[in-house]
Amino acid sequence: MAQFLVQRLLAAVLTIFVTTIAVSMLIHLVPGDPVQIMFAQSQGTTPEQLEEVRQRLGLDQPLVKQYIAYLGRLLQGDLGVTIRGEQPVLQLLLLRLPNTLILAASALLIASVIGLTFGFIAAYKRGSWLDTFLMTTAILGVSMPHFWLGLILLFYFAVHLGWFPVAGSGFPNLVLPALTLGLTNAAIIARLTRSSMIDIFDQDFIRTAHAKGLPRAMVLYRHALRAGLVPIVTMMGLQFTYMMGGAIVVENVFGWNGVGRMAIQAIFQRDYPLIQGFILMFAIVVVLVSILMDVIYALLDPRIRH
Amino acid sequence: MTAAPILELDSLIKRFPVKGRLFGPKKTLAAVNGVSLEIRPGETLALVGESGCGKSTVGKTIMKLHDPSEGRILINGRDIAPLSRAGMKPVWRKVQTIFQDPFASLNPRMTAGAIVGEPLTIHGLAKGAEKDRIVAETFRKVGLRPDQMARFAHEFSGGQRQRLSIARALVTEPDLIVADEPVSALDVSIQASVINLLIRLQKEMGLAMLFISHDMSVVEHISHRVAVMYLGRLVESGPRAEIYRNPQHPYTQALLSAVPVADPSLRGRERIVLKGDVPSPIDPPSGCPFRTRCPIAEDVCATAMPKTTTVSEGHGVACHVRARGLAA
Amino acid sequence: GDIVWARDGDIDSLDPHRATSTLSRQVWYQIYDSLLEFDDDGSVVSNLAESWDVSEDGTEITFTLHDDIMCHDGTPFDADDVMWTAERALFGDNPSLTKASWGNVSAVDKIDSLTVMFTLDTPFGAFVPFMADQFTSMLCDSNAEAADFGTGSAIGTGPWKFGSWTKGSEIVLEANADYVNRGRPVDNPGAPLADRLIVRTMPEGQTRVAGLRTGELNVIVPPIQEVKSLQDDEAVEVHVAEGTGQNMFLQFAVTRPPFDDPRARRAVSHAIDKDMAIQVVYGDLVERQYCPISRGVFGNDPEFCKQFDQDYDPEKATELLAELGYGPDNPMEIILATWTGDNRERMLQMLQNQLKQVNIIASIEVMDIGTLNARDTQENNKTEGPGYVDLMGWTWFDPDLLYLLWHSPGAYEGFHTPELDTILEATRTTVDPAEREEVVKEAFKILLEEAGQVPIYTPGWLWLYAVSADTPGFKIGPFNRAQFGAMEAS
Amino acid sequence: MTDTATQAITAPTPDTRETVLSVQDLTTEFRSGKGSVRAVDGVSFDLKKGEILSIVGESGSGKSVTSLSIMGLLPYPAGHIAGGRILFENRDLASLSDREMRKLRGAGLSMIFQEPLTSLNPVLSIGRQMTEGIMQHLGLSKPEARKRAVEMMRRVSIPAPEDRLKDYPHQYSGGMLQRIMIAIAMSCDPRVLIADEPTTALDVTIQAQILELMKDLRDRTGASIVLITHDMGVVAEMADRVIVMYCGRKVEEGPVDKVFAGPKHPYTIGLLGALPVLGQAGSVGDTELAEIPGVVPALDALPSGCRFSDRCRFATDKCRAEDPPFVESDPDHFSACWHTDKLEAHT
Amino acid sequence: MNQRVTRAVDLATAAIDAAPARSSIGRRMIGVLQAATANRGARIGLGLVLILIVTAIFAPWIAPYGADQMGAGMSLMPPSWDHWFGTDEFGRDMFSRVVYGARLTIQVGVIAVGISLTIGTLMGLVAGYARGWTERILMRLVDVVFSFTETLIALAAVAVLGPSLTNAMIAVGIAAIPFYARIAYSVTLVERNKAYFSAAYVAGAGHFRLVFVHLLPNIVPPLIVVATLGVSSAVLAAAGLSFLGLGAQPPSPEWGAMLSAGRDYFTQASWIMIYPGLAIMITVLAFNLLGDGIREALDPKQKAKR
Ligand SMILES: Nc1ncnc2c1ncn2[C@@H]1O[C@H](COP(=O)(O)OP(=O)(O)OP(=O)(O)O)[C@@H](O)[C@H]1O
Ligand SMILES: Nc1ncnc2c1ncn2[C@@H]1O[C@H](COP(=O)(O)OP(=O)(O)OP(=O)(O)O)[C@@H](O)[C@H]1O
Ligand SMILES: [Mg+2]
Ligand SMILES: [Mg+2]
Repeated sequence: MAQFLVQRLLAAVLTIFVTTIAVSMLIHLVPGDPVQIMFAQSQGTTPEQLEEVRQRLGLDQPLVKQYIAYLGRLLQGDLGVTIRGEQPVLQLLLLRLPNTLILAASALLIASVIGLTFGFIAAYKRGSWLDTFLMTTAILGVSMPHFWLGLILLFYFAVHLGWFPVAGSGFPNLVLPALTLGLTNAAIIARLTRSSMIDIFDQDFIRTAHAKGLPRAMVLYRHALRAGLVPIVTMMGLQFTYMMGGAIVVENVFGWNGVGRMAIQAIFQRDYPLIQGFILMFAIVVVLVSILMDVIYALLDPRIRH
Repeated sequence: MTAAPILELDSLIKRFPVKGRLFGPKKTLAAVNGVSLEIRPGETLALVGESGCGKSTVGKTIMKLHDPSEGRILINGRDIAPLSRAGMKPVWRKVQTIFQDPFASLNPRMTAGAIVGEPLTIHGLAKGAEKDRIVAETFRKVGLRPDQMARFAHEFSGGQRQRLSIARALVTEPDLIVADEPVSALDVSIQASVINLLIRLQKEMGLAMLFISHDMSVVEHISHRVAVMYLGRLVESGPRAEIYRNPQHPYTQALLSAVPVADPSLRGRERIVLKGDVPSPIDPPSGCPFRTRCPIAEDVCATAMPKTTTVSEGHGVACHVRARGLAA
Repeated sequence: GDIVWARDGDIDSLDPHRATSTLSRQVWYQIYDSLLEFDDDGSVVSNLAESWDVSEDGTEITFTLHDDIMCHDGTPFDADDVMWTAERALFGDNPSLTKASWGNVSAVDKIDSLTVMFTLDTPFGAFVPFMADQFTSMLCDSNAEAADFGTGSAIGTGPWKFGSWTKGSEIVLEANADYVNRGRPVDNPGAPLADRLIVRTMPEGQTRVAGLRTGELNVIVPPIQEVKSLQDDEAVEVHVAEGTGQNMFLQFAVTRPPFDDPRARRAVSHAIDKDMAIQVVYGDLVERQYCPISRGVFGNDPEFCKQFDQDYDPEKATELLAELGYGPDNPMEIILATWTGDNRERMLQMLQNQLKQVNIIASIEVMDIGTLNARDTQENNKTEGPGYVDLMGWTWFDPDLLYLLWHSPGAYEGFHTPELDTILEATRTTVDPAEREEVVKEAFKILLEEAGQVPIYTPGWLWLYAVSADTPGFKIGPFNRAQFGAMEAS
Repeated sequence: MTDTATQAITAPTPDTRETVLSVQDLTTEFRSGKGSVRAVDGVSFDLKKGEILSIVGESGSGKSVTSLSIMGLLPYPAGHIAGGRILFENRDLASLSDREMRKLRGAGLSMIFQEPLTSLNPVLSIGRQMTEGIMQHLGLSKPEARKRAVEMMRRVSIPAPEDRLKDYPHQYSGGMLQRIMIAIAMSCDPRVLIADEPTTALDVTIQAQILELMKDLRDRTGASIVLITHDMGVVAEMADRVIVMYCGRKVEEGPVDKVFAGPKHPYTIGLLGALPVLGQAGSVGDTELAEIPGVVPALDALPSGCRFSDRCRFATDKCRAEDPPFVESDPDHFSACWHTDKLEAHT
Repeated sequence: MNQRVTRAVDLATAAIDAAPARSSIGRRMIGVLQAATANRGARIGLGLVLILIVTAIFAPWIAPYGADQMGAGMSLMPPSWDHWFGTDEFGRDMFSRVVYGARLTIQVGVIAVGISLTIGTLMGLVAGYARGWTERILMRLVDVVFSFTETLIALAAVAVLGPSLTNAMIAVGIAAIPFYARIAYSVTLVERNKAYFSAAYVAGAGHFRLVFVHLLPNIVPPLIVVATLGVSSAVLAAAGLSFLGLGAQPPSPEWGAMLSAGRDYFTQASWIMIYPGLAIMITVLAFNLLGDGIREALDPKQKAKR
C-alpha cells in the first residue's frame, strides 16, 4: 500500500511538473504579441510600459531560462500578478477556491446520494418499469446541458418564484448551483452505478453468497454493495474532477464567486498570469483529489491494500 | 532418428522483469530456467507440465516472440538467439506456430484465404493465382473446403479455426511447428479430430513438432518423446514409452498418477497425491524446485540443483535421490 | 441603512494607478476626490484644489488646496499627499498605467503645504480637465504605510471610506462622516445620508433585476432588454447617463481598397440609417452621435458636425458605389467587426441588414476586445483581403482622444493625414479654450468629411441605472459618475 | 510430506438407500430476444444418500443450468423453471418461500463452482466469508463460528488456518481457494453438495487433491454429491452413477462401470472413443481417435427427432423423425436411442 | 463517461467480430447498426440523428426564413403558426435559426470528434505498438493531460487561441484526444496480445503490415462506437463554450450562443431560450441513445437480461 501510494505521489508530482511546463509555455502559443493582447483593453499604455511588463514576465529571456525562473517563483508561492489591477494571482485564486470546492463538494453530495440510490435500485430491479423509468430520466439528465438547466432553475425558482435569493454567497445561494451541477451528475452516477452494480450482481461471488443461503439484504449490502463500492469510488473521484469542470460553467450562470467565474473573465480579459495560475491550481486540485481517491480506493480494495 | 536435430535448446533461460518494490532491488521471474532439449526431423517432442511452469515461454522464445535471456537456440545448427527481426525472417519461414485460442489466433478482419495466404505474400513465395492454388491445396490438406476461403474467421467453428491456424502454419512448408496447447480449448469430440489431423500431417510431411500440452493422455497419444517441466526447469525427458512406463522423477510419477483415467475398473490403483501448491517462480525454492512437494525429498535437495542423469538411452532425469539409486 | 449597488463585474484594483476599467473608476470616485471636478455641464470646477492657475505659456499649472481637508485615516490632506500621488503615478518605479495621459509632466513641486505646481515640457490642453478625472484621484500619503494598498486598503478623502473588498463578490464602503463636499455636483454639502454603500458583483442581468424588485438591491445596472419594463415600473426609476464621454464609431482599414478611397467610406456612412438602427437595438436609451468625440466632451457641437457627416441616403451611397464600380452584379464584400457585449453584435446585425440594401454584403465577426484591437492594426497592415469595417468605442473626457486615435501612426495605424496630424498637434499645445475649440473642430471636419471616423452613438457600458423608488436621491454626474451622497438608504 | 492414498471402489448397493434429492422432468427455459430456449428439457434423476452422481456432457449441454435450477439460482429474470418438480428430502422446492429456500441453501443443499477465484468476494476476508454462513444457519456466535471455520479449514488441509482467516482471496492459490469453497459448502453439514466442474480450472495434481478431498468428505459425512464435469476420466474416478447429457436432454444413465463398459448411446460411445486414455496409446499414428462429426447444435436450431441424429453414424430416418424414448435397456442402465442393439458391436 | 466508454470498448471489440456482416468494416458497422436497432432506445437515437442530418443538409429548404433574416416577423413574437418557435429580438424566425444551427452542430460533432479520434487513435496505436520509451512517454503525457478534465483543456485552448467557434471546435477536439488515445492504446494492447498478431509477427510481417493491416482495422470499429458517444460530449462541450461566450459569436445561429443571447430575454420571451436548449438536449440525447444502444446490442450479457 505504501508503495502504491508512493507511486501515485510520484505520478502526481510528474503531472504537476508537466503542467508547470505547459503552463509556462502557454503564453508563447498565443498568436501575436501576448503583451499587446493583454493590454489591448487598457488605454494609454506606452511602449515602455509594455516593455516593462515583457521584462517582468521574463518574455525577453530564452525559453529554458524563462521556465527555470518561473519554477523558482512558483516554489516561493509566487504566481505573479494579474494584468488587470496587478493583484497577486495566488491570493485571488485562494480566495475563491473554497467557493468552488464547496460548490463541487455539495454537488457531489447531491449527485452521490441521488445517483447511488437510483442506480442501485435500477440495477436491482433491472428490466422492470422502475428501471426503465429511472434510466430514461437518467439519460435525459445526462443529455441536458447544465448551463441550460441552470438557467431554467435560476429563472424559475430564483427570479420567477423568488424562493432563493439571487445575490450573495451564503448557503441559500448555493442551493441552485449545487442542484444544477448535482442533478446532471446524479444522472451520470446513476447510470454508472447501475451498470457497475449489474456487473457485480452477475459476478460468481454473488451467486456464491446466494448459494450460502444468506438473507437477501446481506447479499445486497455486504456482498454486492461492498464490492461495488470499489469501482464506484473510483468513478466518484473522476466525477469530482468533472464537477470542478462543470463548476466553471455553473458558476458563470449563477454568478457564484468561484475560480471558474474568475477564469472566464480572465480569458475574456486575456489576463494570462491569472489564466496560468488558474490552470496550475486546477491541475493541482485535480491531482490531489485523485490521490485522495486512490487512498480510499486502496483502503477499500484489499487487493491493493496488501 | 539419427539425423541432425532441427531444433536444439541449450540452457535456455528466459527471465521477465517483475514489478518489485519501488526502491528495492529489481526482481525477475525466471519463467524458463536452463532448458536444454532437441528435436529431430519427423519427431514430435511433447513439453508437459502444469500451468505456469514455463511451457509457453519456451515456445514463444523459440519463435523469438520473446528474446531469450541466456542460452542458445539452434535451428538447423544455427543460433537464432542474437538474430534481429530481419534476420529472423527466413527462419520464420521454416519454423511455424499454432496457438491455443482458436478465436484469438485469426484476424477477424481478414478472410480465411487471406489469413492462410499472408505468409506467402510476406515471404514473396507466391502471388495471384499461384497463391490461390497453394492456399486451396493447403485448405484441402487440413480438411477444409477451398470454397470456404472467402469466409471470415467468425464463420468457422472452433475446430475449423484450429484447422485454419494449422493451414497458415503449413503454407510455407516449414520444417518445425511449435504447437502451444493446440487442442486444450476444444471440446473432446473436436479435440479428437484435430489431434488426428496433426498426427497425420506430421507423418505425411515429415514435420518436426514441439507439442506443448498439460494433458498427459493427449501427449501419450501424439508424441515420440516427452519432456516434463516443473517451475521453469526440465525434470525428466525421454522417449514416450520410457516416460510413461518407467517414470523416474517423483514429479513425473505424481503427474501420471494424478491423471484421471476413463476406466472405472482402474479405480483401485495406487495414486500419489501431492501436497501443497506449486511455488511462485518469483521466489523459487532453493535447490531442487520440486523439493517442497516431493515425497522423497532429502536434505541435499534443499541445497543443490540436481544435474541430469541418464537413465537409459535418451532418458534423463534431474533428481538427487534417483540419481543415487541409478548409480547404485 | 445601506445602499446596495449591483453591477455585472468587479473592480480590478483600488489603486487608480493600476487599472483602467470603468467598473474600477466608478468605485474610485466614491473613495477618492480629484483636485478638480466636473459640474453638471461638464465644465471643470474646483474641488480639493480651491483654485488653480495656468501659466501664460501653458507649461506651469499651480493648484492651491483647501486647508481643512481630512483623509479617511484622520490625517490632514495637504501638498505632501498630492506630491506623493503625483510622484507615484509619474516617477515611481512602477508608474501609473495612465501616465501617458498626464502629458509631458517634467516636474511636480511643492510650493508650500497647500500649493503644488506641475511643470510640463510642452503645453498640454487636456491637463486641466484630466485633473478632474478618476485617474488623477488624490491618494493620501498614509497609503504608503499599508502593504496592501490597492488590494486590501485604500485611503482617500472622498465621501465613502473603504471598508472591505471580498474579491469577485462585494465591496463595502462606509460613509465618511467628516466629508465636506467641495465640488461634486450633488445636492449634499456634507457626509452621505446612508451609512454604507455596498457594491456587489452580479453577472447575470436578470438576477439583478430580480434583486431590485425584491428590494435586496437598491441600484442596479439593468440589462437593456429590461429597461422598458423597468421604466414602466412605478417602484423603479431609471437613470440614463448623459455625458458619458463614450462614443461608438465606425472605422475602416484605409490602407487598401476599397476603403482607401473616401468615397467608399462615405458610401457606407450614407447607407446606414443610424437612427433606425439605434432605435431598434437600444430604443431611446442611447444618443445619436454626430461628432468624433462624445457629447458633453469639450468641443462637441452636433450642429457643426452635421454639416460634414454623411446622413442616411441610400441613393447617394449607391451612386458612390457605382462610381467605384460596385453594383448589384458586383456587390462590395466586406467584414463588419466588433467586440462582444452590450448588444453591439445586435447593432452590427442591423447595419448588415441596411448595407445589404445598397448591395454591400457584410459578414459579421464578433471577437473579444483584445483580438479586435490586434485585428484592427493587422487589417491596416494588410494589402489584400476584403474591406474591413470595425464598430469601435473609446471613452475620454477630452478631445485629446482624437490625438491618441488619429495622430499618425494612430492607435490602429489606420486613417491619418499630414494635415490632420498638424491640427491634432495643435489641439495639444493650444491652451486657450476658445482657440482650442477651433482647432478641435477643424479636426472634426477632416475626420467627418473624409469619413475616417463615422460617429454613430454615445452609449457604452454601465450608463444605465435602475434605482428603487423608495431610496431616492441618486444622481449621475457627467461622465457617468454615480453620486450616492444625497441618496437615502432603505 | 508424502500422502499416498489407496481407495477401494465403494461398491454402492443401490436402491436400499434413501433418496435425498429427486429431480423429476425438470425443464428450464431462458427468455431471449426472440422467444425462449430450452436449456434443460425433461431431465429426471434421483440422488441417494451418500451417492456420487456425475453429470457429463460437452459445453452447453445444460449441466450447469440443471444444477442452478436445483439451487434456485437461475439468472433472474431470464431463466425460469418451465416444468417438472424438484424434491429435496421429499419437499417440493417450488413450494418454498424465498426465505425458506435461503434457509435450505448452504445448509441442506450446498454448491461449489468452477472458478474458485471469482466465486469468492474479493473485498471480504476469507474468515468473514466462511463464518457468515455458519452464523446464519447454525445460529452460532461469532467466536463459535470462527472456531467452526478453523476446524473446517483444517479438515480441507489449509495450513495455519487461524492466521489465514484474515486473509483475502487474492492471497490464496487456486487450489486452496477451491478447498475453501468446499469448506464453506460443507460447513453446515449439507446433505447434498452440488459441485459444478470443481476442478476444471485446476491442474491435474491439484485436481487429484480436490477429488480426494471430496471423496473423503462424502465418506465422513455421508453427504450426497452431484459432480458435474465434462471429463470422462473424472467420472470414472469418482462417480457411482453417471448421467450423460446432450443438448439439454439426458441421453444415458447408469452405474459408472456399466456405462463405461457398455455405453448404450452413440454419443457416449463417441465421447469415450474421442478421449485419449492414459496407458492405452499404441505407437504414434497407430490408433486414430474416434471423431464425432459436426458440432453441438445451437439450442434454437436443434435437428428434428433425436438431437444427436445429425452427428450420429447410426442415424436412420426414424432417428431424424422421432425422438427416442429414454428406456432401461439393461437393468439400471438407461438410454435414449432407437438403435441400442446396433451399438454393442462398436464399443 | 469514462467507465461507460471503456466498457463499451470491451464489448464492441468482442462483439463487432461476431456481428453478422460479410466483408468490409463499413458493412460490419452496418451490421452493428442493424443489431443495435433491435434496441428501442437506439432506434429512437438513430431516428433523431437522421433527422438532425437531414435538417442540416436541407436547412435552406426546411427553414422558412433565413437564419439572419431580420424582420422576418415582429421582434419577440411568441410561437405561432407563422413562427413555430417564435421570433427573437430582431424578429428573426427562431425555428429557422434552430434549423440552421443543426449545420453548425453537425460540423462541431464531425470536426471535434474527427480531431480527437484521428490524433487519439494514432497516438494510442503508436504507443501500443511501439512499446518501450515511445510508449512510456506518449502514455505518460496522455495520462497527465487526461487528468485535467476536458473543460480545463478546452478553456486553456480557447484562452490561447481566442474565442470563436472554430477555436472552440479545435479546443473540444484537442481536449478529448487523451480519451481516445487511452482507449486506442488499451485496445491496441489487447489486440497485439492476441495470437493473430503474434502469428502475423512470426510470419515475418513488417511494421507497416502489422500496424495498418492487422491492428488498425481491429481497433477502429470499437473506437467508432465510442466516437458516437463522443459526439454527444463534443456537442455539449462546444455549446457550453459558446454559451460562455468562448465559442460561436452572435449572430451565428449556434445553439449555445443563441441560448447565451436569449437569456437576456428570458422573462419576456422564454421561447428564445427554450428551443435552442431543447435542440442541444435532443441532439445529445440522440447520440447518447444511439451509442448506448449499440453498446447494449453488442453486450451479450445485457441482451440476455432483456
Ligand atoms: N510476458 C510475461 N511477463 C512476465 N511474466 C510472464 C510473461 N509470460 C509468462 N510469464 C510468467 O512466466 C511463467 C511461465 O509462464 P508460461 O506462460 O510459460 O507458462 P505455461 O507453462 O505455458 O502455463 P499455462 O499452462 O498456464 O499456459 C508464469 O509464472 C507466468 O506468469
Ligand atoms: N443466462 C442464460 N441466458 C440464456 N441462455 C443461457 C443462460 N445460461 C445458459 N444458457 C444456455 O443454456 C444452455 C446450457 O448451458 P449450461 O451452462 O448449462 O451448459 P454446461 O453444460 O454447463 O456447459 P459448460 O460445460 O460450458 O459449463 C446453453 O446453450 C446456454 O446457451
Ligand atoms: Mg501456456
Ligand atoms: Mg457449466
